[in-house]
Amino acid sequence: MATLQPVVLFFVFGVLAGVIKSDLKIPEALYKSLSLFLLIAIGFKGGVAMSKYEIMEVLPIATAMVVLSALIPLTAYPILRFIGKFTQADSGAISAHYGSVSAVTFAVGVAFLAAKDEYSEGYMVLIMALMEIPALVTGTILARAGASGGETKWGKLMHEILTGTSLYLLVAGVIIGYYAGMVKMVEPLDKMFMDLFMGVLAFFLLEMGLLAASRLKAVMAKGVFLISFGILFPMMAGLFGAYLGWIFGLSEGGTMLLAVLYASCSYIAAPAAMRIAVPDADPAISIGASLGVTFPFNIFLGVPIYWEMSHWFHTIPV
Amino acid sequence: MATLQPVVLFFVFGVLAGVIKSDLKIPEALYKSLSLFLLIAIGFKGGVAMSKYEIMEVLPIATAMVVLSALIPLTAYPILRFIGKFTQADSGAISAHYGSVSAVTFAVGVAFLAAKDEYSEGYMVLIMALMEIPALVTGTILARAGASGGETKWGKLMHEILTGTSLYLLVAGVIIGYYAGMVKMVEPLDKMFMDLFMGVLAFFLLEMGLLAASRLKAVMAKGVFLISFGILFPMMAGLFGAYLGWIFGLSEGGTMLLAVLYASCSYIAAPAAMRIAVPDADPAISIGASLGVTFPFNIFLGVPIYWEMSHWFHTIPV
Amino acid sequence: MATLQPVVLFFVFGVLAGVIKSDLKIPEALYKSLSLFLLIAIGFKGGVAMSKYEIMEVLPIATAMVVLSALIPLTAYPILRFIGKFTQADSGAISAHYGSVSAVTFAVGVAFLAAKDEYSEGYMVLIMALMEIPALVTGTILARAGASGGETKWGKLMHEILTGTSLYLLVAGVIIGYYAGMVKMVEPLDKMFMDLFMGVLAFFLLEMGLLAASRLKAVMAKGVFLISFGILFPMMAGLFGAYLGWIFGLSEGGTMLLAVLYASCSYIAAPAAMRIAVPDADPAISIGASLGVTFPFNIFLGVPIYWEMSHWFHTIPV
Amino acid sequence: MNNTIAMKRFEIVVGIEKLEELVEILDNSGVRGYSLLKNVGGLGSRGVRDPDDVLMEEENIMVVLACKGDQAQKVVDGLRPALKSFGGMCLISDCLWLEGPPISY
Amino acid sequence: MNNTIAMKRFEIVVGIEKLEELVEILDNSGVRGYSLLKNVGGLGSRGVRDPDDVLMEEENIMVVLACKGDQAQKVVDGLRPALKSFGGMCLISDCLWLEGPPISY
Amino acid sequence: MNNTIAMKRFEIVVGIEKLEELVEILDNSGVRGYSLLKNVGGLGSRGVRDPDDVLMEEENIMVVLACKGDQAQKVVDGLRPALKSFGGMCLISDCLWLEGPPISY
Ligand SMILES: Nc1ncnc2c1ncn2[C@@H]1O[C@H](COP(=O)(O)O)[C@@H](O)[C@H]1O
Ligand SMILES: Nc1ncnc2c1ncn2[C@@H]1O[C@H](COP(=O)(O)O)[C@@H](O)[C@H]1O
Ligand SMILES: Nc1ncnc2c1ncn2[C@@H]1O[C@H](COP(=O)(O)O)[C@@H](O)[C@H]1O
Ligand code: NA
Ligand code: NA
Ligand code: NA
Repeated sequence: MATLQPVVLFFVFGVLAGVIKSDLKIPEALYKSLSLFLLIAIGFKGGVAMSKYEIMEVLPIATAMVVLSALIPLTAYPILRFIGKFTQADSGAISAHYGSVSAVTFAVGVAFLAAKDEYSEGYMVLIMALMEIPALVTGTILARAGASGGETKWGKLMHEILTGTSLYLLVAGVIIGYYAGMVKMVEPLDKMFMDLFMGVLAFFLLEMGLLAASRLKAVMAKGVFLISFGILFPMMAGLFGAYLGWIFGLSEGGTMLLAVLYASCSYIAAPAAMRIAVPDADPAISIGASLGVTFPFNIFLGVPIYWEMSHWFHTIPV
Repeated sequence: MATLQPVVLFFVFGVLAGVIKSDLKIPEALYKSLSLFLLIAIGFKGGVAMSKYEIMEVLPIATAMVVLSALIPLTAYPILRFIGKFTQADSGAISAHYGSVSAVTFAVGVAFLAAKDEYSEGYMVLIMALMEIPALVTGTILARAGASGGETKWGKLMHEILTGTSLYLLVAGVIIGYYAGMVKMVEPLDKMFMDLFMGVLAFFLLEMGLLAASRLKAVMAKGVFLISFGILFPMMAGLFGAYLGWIFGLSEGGTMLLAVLYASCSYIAAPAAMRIAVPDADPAISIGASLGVTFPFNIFLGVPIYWEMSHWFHTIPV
Repeated sequence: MATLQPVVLFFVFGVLAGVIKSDLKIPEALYKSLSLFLLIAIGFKGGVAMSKYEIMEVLPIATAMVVLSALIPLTAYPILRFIGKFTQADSGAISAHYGSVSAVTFAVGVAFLAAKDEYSEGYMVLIMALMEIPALVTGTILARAGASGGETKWGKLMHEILTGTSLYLLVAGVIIGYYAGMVKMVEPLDKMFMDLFMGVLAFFLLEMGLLAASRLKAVMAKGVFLISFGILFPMMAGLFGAYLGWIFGLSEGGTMLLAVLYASCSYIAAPAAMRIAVPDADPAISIGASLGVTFPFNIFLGVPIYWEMSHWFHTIPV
Repeated sequence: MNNTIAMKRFEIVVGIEKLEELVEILDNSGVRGYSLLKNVGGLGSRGVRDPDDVLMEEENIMVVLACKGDQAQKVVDGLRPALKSFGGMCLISDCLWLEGPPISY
Repeated sequence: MNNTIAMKRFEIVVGIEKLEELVEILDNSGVRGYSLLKNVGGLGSRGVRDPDDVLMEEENIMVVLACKGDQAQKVVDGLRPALKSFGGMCLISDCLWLEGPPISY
Repeated sequence: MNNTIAMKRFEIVVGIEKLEELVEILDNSGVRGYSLLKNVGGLGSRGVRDPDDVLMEEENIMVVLACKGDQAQKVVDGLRPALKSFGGMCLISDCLWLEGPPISY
């Protein structure tokens, strides 16, 4: 078994603080500052790594992986709608969350690989940044298709997706990192965006734990189905991601990261987009499942499992 | 004489800014973020250091030092009550503050030792974390014993002490640091929690200076007694701490840190606890003495004095 | 041509975020925290560098450069008043902005030199800190001279200038850095104030970009004159600064930094001071020109131009 | 005025440590709408209270609440016994609710 | 009371996502002064709204506005059609403007 | 309503740079209680003021104050001369103080 990373213990202590009603509180401005940092840093790191490739070489394969991620909400929707008995709006919105990605889960995956000194493709970050687009669009279509009532505000939705903080900062980070890598001036910026990455992640996970604890009740109320879905669906999506990564010839590390991306689900960008696109969906359900069930599952068990999956595929003789 | 550490100059400039009414202000969110950082970092550092011991070996001696710290408020109380002529409530509350500890004073002590390259026992941090418990309980009993009027809310008080941010984060930091030390994964986290420690302390001391300046008037109003008490009592407590450290066979550095802990007094955790346990005590008095007199005394003169005390005990031939 | 520094791309992405109406926002507390950091860090760095000189040796030359900077507002005023047709109040206030300095522009200049491994005199920081005084005083006199109406609140103004956060923290940083350099205890503080400098600057420039974008409309409304002034005046002032630097025998790096100081203009300290001294001036105009035109010009084109100017002067055979 | 309903407006200021208790009382009185402002400072019988003080927790909160007359009486009955331990203040005045938004009073 | 002008006081609470629309309506009604408070929480037909929630954007804003009677009627006329989609609440009451400051109503 | 005292309610909005002066006037008028809200924005004779602007200091503050009629007259007398230089606004209305909390008016 892989060793548990110390950094995820911060999440545990966050949850615990919530459960025992400690007065521990992360100032809102700190939470927001840390998430800006993480987005830029993840992008920057990926951009620096990408500066070692010919972009044109990786573009088609990256595009394929992004486009295929639209299958995730398409699979999640019928499960939620017909087995879970959620409304069309809720099913679509939850699908969008699970099709989208969590940058922090990705970061935990990256840290896992770093601890193992495993290589992974730098452009995975770009895939992460772009995966939000098909997921949120597909989820919205599913939530709205054939439904009477209010027009979908597509213009507003696309603006929200394309200019939303997460996509914007990831892409900005990638471009700046790429440029810095090309002109060989990564040096003084890496002291901030690379060296401090794990420490900032630690703080962020502490807050994520507090947030997850505050959502637990909402999830429990929705019972067994949502919890099972929140664990089993990501494993399925992760398996699919690992399969794709292997098919596309990614390294073992890259394959694992693709599995993490397919398995992870959003709790920041997706809620913001769904509020605009599907205002009649209840955000408490999707955020509860995403943050209260899937996120902790992924960082504790999912990441090592996806690593095993990747490893397993790569032992298949071709 | 020991060289004055540059970091404490930040405190001086904080006080000065307050005195000349500069518009310098530390955003509240920054102050809170920095204190979260310091607590986690102090705990983490101590935890990593502790991972090199057998815990069971040090537990009894650590427990003894924590339990004995209950003597501090017991000594302070009669001085405050009968010489200082404070009310029972105020005397008890101030006693609780002086029995409790200041993590920042401790940090200045650690920085002092680091500049001298002196060893100290890692589990001093754990002692610091736990020293709040006997002090606040004893102080509350003193404030309340025999007093008529409102019941003491013991349940609420113990909850506040045990789940309060400072104790909670120190202990969380110790556990995570200990674990990271055991699995040899301290590495990327130390870039944040160790390398930046001094810089964060600098910022924090700047704010402490501003806060101390804003409390000066309240202290002055209480006159000579409070100022004398705020300087003489910690020296007495520090001497007792140094004696204990030497008796228990601590290193010179560890002995000095125990003296610092016994001498230092709280201005964050104790006010919060006393507001619940002894609401009729006036917080302006205890915070004023603690932050306006004892804290500056300790970081400028106390720390080098406790170092001399420790040195002096260790030259006694046994 | 000099390579564009990656860090200034953050400014570009800040402006772009504003233009495309991204929901990207920098929490106010982060903005304020970062500016405290930058001021202390710039001062600290300069102070450490200064600890290698005899202060008395450099004082006369530094004083001369500070005093001569009073010529900047004296030159700007008639241009603004008689060509730009601004009111006396506005002309005086804008003059004060352009006579004063921008610590962030200075920081970009320092980063430019660091990337080139070019030496510069440490005491340039002290010059920067002090240049605010003659500029703001001269600007105020110009805005007020002969004008009827309200008395100028000189007492309040001088207090604002001398105790204002920027001057205060720069000077505090210089003193602490100087002391740390003298006692050879720079070490643990540099991890914060030197290593992270570029990363913090990156964040700050992102916010500056957002702010500049929000001011663009105000500048556009004032038309061609203000934009031309915002570009041509700093080039003139920069040339004058470069000339002075060369005359006074500064290094090529130092000459360029003096040009940057003469060319840069304030958008933090000056608005605060002018609100008190010249309340009838419209801050939207001066901040718009300073932040919307001159700042971006300086960091993208000005800095490399001032470098060429310095280089050019230094090739003149003496 | 047309399209308006006569109502009572409550304006309650208490220390933030009493917020939970206050909300419970309002809930029990059947209140279906209120607005909550935090970070309120002020002067009162306990002296100056400054929510920006980082060392002492002295924040007040303000609740603004509009409801019909009969509901108002219930709120008064629920609040009055608690007000002594709450400190702060509770003001009542007349106002008109402009019809339009979903009913939340 | 001397030196006072009888006026109407509006107190409007809506979600922050409606702020821009609200300000536009006020501008169009000819309003020349209002005060704006952000970070307001509360309870209403959409349940509890907490501006401190970092995951869900649930902030309310409060606008306090004083104007003369005729102007008040224009505000009412401008606001009423929008209130349905705004949610929240709009209270109107009588007040006196104490003369002294530059006229901004 | 029972257990209530008729009072005057002041609602004052001024720029934060006037806060100290305002508090002094209130103190001198013998006021024993008020509530203070910071970070207020708004529109007025000086145009839009946004407390979130990091470059220009444009924050308003709001003071809400309840006191008895005679006290109110003193407040008015103290405030009026200063209002011109304060800008902003000062509204006065009638309200009832619900008895219970320690007297702070
Ligand atoms: N009766 C009321 N009294 C005071 N505030 C209210 C009332 N009803 C609604 N609100 C405020 O308006 C916000 C939005 O209301 P709603 O759209 O009904 O959810 C609530 O969160 C409250 O802040
Ligand atoms: N007369 C008053 N007018 C307005 N606010 C008041 C008044 N009295 C008390 N308050 C508010 O209630 C808070 C607590 O009051 P107290 O419990 O009397 O200290 C004060 O800090 C003020 O914010
Ligand atoms: N008619 C009004 N209603 C509500 N608030 C006002 C009104 N007029 C002015 N204010 C407030 O007072 C502040 C200062 O006003 P002024 O000094 O006129 O710019 C404004 O920014 C508003 O917050
Ligand atoms: Na996913
Ligand atoms: Na102590
Ligand atoms: Na200049």
